[in-house]
Amino acid sequence: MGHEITLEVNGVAYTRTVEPRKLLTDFLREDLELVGTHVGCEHGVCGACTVLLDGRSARSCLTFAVQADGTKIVTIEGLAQGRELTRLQQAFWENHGLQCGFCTPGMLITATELLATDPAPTEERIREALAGVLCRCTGYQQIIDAVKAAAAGSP
Amino acid sequence: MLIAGEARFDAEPERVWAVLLDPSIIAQCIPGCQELKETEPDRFVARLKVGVGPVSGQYEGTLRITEKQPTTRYAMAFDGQGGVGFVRGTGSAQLRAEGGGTVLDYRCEVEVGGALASVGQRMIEGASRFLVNQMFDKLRAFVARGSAS
Amino acid sequence: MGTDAKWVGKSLRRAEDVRLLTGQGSFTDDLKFPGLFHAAILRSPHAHARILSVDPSKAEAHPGVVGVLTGADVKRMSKPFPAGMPTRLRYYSAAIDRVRFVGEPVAVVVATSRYVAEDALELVRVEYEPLPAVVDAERALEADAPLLHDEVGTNRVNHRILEYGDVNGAFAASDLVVQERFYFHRYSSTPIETCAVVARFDPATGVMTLWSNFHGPYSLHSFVAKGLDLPGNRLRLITPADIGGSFGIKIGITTYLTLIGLVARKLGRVVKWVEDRAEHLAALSSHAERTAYYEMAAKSDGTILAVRAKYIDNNGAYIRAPEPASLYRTTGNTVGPYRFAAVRIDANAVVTNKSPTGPNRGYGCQQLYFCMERMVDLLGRKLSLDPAEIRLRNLIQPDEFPYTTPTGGVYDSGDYPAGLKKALEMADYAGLRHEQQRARSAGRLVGIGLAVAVEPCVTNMGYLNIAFPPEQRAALGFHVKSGAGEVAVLRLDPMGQVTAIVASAPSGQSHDLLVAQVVADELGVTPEAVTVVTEMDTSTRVWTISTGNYSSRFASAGVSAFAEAGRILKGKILAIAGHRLGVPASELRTQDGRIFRGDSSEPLMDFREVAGLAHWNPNALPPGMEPGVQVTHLFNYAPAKVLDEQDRVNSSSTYGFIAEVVAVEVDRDTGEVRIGKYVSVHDAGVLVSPQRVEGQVYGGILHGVGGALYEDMAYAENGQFLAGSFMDYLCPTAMEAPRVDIGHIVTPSPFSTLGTKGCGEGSAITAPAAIANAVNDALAPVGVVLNHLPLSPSTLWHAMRDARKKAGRC
Amino acid sequence: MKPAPFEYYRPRTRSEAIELLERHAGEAKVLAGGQSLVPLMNFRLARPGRLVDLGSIGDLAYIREQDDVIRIGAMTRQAEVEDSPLLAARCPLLVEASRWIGHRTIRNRGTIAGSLAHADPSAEYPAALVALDGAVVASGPAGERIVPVRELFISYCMTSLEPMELITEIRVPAVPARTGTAFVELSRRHGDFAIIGVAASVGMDDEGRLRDARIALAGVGPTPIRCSAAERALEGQHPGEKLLAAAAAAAAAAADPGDDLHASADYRRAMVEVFVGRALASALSRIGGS
Repeated sequence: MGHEITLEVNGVAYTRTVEPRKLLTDFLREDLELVGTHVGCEHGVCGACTVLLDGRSARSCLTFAVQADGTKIVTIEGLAQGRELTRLQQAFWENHGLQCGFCTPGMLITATELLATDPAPTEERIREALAGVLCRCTGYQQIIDAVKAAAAGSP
Repeated sequence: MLIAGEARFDAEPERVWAVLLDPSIIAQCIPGCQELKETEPDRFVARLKVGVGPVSGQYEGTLRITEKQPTTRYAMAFDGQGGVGFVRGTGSAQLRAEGGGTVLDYRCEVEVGGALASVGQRMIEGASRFLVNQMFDKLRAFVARGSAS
Repeated sequence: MGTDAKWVGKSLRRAEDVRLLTGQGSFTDDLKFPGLFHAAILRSPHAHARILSVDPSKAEAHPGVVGVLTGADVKRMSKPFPAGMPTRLRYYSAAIDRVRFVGEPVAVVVATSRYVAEDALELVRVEYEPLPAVVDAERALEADAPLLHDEVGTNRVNHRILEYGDVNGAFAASDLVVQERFYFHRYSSTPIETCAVVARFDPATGVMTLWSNFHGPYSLHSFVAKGLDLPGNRLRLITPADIGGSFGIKIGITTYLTLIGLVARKLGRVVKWVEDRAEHLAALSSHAERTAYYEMAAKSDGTILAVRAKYIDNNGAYIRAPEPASLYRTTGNTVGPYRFAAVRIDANAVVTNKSPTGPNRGYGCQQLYFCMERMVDLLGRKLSLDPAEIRLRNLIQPDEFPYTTPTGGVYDSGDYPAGLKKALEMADYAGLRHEQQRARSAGRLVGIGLAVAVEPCVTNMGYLNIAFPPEQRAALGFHVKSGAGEVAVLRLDPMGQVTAIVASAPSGQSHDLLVAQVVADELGVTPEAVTVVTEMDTSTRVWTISTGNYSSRFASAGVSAFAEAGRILKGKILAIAGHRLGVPASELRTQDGRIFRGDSSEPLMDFREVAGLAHWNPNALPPGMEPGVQVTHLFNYAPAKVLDEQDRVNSSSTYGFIAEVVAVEVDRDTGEVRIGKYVSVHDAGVLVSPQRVEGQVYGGILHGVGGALYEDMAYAENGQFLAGSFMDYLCPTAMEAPRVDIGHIVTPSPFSTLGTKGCGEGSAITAPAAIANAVNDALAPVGVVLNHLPLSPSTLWHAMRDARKKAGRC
Repeated sequence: MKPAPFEYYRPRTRSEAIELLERHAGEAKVLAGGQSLVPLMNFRLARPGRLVDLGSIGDLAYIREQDDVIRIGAMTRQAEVEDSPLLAARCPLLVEASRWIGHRTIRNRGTIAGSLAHADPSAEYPAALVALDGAVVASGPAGERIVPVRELFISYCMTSLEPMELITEIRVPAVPARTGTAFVELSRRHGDFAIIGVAASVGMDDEGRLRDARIALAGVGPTPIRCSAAERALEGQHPGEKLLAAAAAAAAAAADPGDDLHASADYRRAMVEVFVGRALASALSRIGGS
């Protein structure tokens, strides 16, 4: 039943044996003990489980770990370089872009992808991108402001 | 949820009636029916594997014929439990001769529960109609076969 | 309040953010346990059915399964939960012989993984005999309605008629009476983190340890202990540092603390259960939906004289503590910000075949203000008075504080007219009305909605007694309640560093930061120098019956507790230093962790020396002084008094104020509502961190927007739950969120230590009213009045079509 | 909410995939992007015994044009459709429809063929391709066959594909000269399933008369619905408010909606009229001069 998979997560190579039905979210959290990726709905709506899969954002709850064989994944744990927060993380910190912090992995990964493709997005664009991640604390305003600030910040 | 409509058969009501009440035929016409066993007169237990598009499930349940007026009317009650919910309901069929054939008016009151209802409600009505049509298509084929023979 | 506050009032960054931004948070599901097994819960697909049999044998035999807990075990191992009202209703953590709502737990399977546990759920055979279900509270009150609890004999499980002032006289003296029926639907704040429980029972000591994201413990520790049939000191509830939101919803976890505790005890294993989203939506909690009948008596100049209201709350299948408090939690602030002196409330708690209810951001306020603010608009419309004008005519005036309401509330401070005027000004109300005129003449449906409200903060436990009629309350041995407190623990360690221990189980509201700011000001250190501990553990922390994270408590009661603890600690530091230096303590001051005399800038000692002395050389302390430097301080609001014989109670401790102006446009073709402008003015007293307050306001507004326009925990007539996923339960996204302009006015509370009030429930209590008023204003030209929620496009379109048809007929 | 167990296969070639489908006919399901299937599996509403993952078949992701026909490989992600300059120029309706699918993160994984094979009548691509008179290449043990998209959908989430068949390519005619297209949609929230969606394409001849109008609806029946009566009403006419209203009314008559939690059948039908009007107006405004 088990399939052996090899993948790179946050720059570290892993080889593990997984049952086909194991969701990538559970694989990251349980098998790799990377619990920064959160589970919020397991049906692809809330976005808390979003990771970068080969550079593009993906719902880890709608991906089986076996599908990730041979891919490169970045999770929230892999955003900061060492202890240095990214500009986006810094902007979230300064703008109160998080309250409980549970949707934060999804927000950061989604906004990271957005800023990589559009370094100076309009507010509408930011809202559209963030619409794929649900937040119940912030009303989104301070998150949007944080993404704007990160976009405007000097490189 | 009410599913109602009419089905037309190219055979006289007597023939349609015989097909409708033949458990071996019914078993072949109920979509996904894997087993239909008569436990006592007009009472059946059934095992179904129903699939509509990607949605599929195993159900175990019972079917009771609650009313029989030969060649004109019958009614039944059914219920089934599966891993993600249940289906239960009542149905009635009224038969009348028309132009050498038979018109069957049916009304099904179907209740669906559990995840099927709470997650799948968007698809249930469409799926149920599809299954009912599928069943009548098969029945029609049996009726036609009988008429031909 | 601290005029020399250096840190209070500043918007600082939170220390805890760094761990959350880098994926290093510590949420319950992140904790590691050796020998852990995983639970999945079998739930009823029926709204109402008798359980004829439960056969777990096939599931028990499934590879990987450790065992199964059924209703029979629950009945054997536990006791029914206590209720905060007189009732015979029996409520257990799982169904015993009857299921009463879709999603009710029927059995628990424990296995090596959640995957396997879910496989085995399908193997538990349950035979049900379906019963007729009832989902509508008014229908449930009819004589021939299906009865949920035979032992109770009626679906109306709690009923009180509360009358304050001369209601009949006021109605007799009025020039007009407005009457209306309202329906406030069921929705829930659905935190993104669902519930999680890990249970371990130690048979040797008899101690049950439950790790979870419960933000209690307050009075519900006893509730869980009773459910588990354990003495209180054998129940240890632990909450890790991070909770992924709650908004009151996770108070519903209490029955699962019990259920998972029971299965861990039965199987002798460490068991984890993580609620999935389907379980959360179908079975956790929401506020009670309310059908209400209102009558408002007024003079022709718009002066409101009295209100008569009947609340019919739909509490779902069981009354789970603190319910039926949604009926009573707002007692003291029933009149809102208005001056009228007579009120009659006919309060009804009704059980139906829906999931049980509980606190949901605003707890009772969103229902109250939706009805009240709609009534004020309807009255204004009848009198051709502008919504702003009629409100200004009825607001309590600034010179009337502290203001005692007819229902017993004691509003601490406020300037309601200034708050409303500020909101009107920020929104350019006159300009908006002008724009509306122009839009209307172009055939567009543009509306402006107002809502004002008093935001109650820090529940006075005393209000819970209202559920009992006076004759029962008079009986000997009746459990009389009062008080609204919070606890603070503060200490200097032997190295002189400050640690603050918070027992309030924060779920994103920045308690850590507020404590650091307040303590920094009181002690004369920097906020970064204060280490704040937020993990909760009922066996090792100091806590009180009201300790927890609810009713917008922290900025009010928590901040007061820490400010006072800081003062006490500082007093001790100075006393030690004074004793050592031979200087009167009154001549000493602290700054940057050092001690100075008078205005001198020459430090005489530092905290490290004081702490060293107190810890290492206690015999050198002033005579009679306790060794060490630590304070445990229990703060309590004195005005949080017991309920009186006339059912009057000051149900909260500090009272904020909210005024909102919303402009919307309704698409005539589609019924879609677009929010154009949203202005929200708050009086939360002294602000410790304005940025945090704004965060609460934005969040509260979006819960209200979601409730007013999108979210609906919908049930079918037969009791089937229809909103079982986030595909159908529609939490607003960043695209639906309005941009909000926030304004503050500050009237310091005379009751709290620093003049602070709470603001956590915030605009969640006003947004549904403001939006409904705006939508009604927009639809006035087409003859539509809507007094029910949610205002979905389909609903609006049907209303407009029906109005057209009606107009065509006339 | 964990999926039931299944066997997993990851073929490297099309033929290997078809072989697997043939061997496990009726039991195996194709996993393309998984953005519709996996949620159903997590709820255990779908429980295929075997999954054939197309993710490692190298030659299924492409967008190219050949003889005025755009060919899109089955595993082309929705985000790639959205971003394609070729499609923006030669088939803008597909680009516009893509933006209505879920969210970008969903579109990063979701594939165009997956969306068609899933056949959700509320989905965007089925309606768009019905309006565009697209076709799919279905590959099976007996080889390839071309299935016009209008013959692909038979009921709610059901296609006319055989269990051992696989969509390998989508073919769409490039937008002809002097033709405008539009995709409009009404949904409760951004990214939600369509309450109703309209795909429209309309051409104009040198005399300013409408030619070859094509309208398809999402969300108002068990399959996408092509509005032939509305299209006939437009043919050869000069555009005008009255004409568009008549076409919109004819389209509404073709709709066969049901009630659900979010919208009544009456509302949906009325919205068909509103949104067909909007789609046509938008498509007309986009008819280029050349």
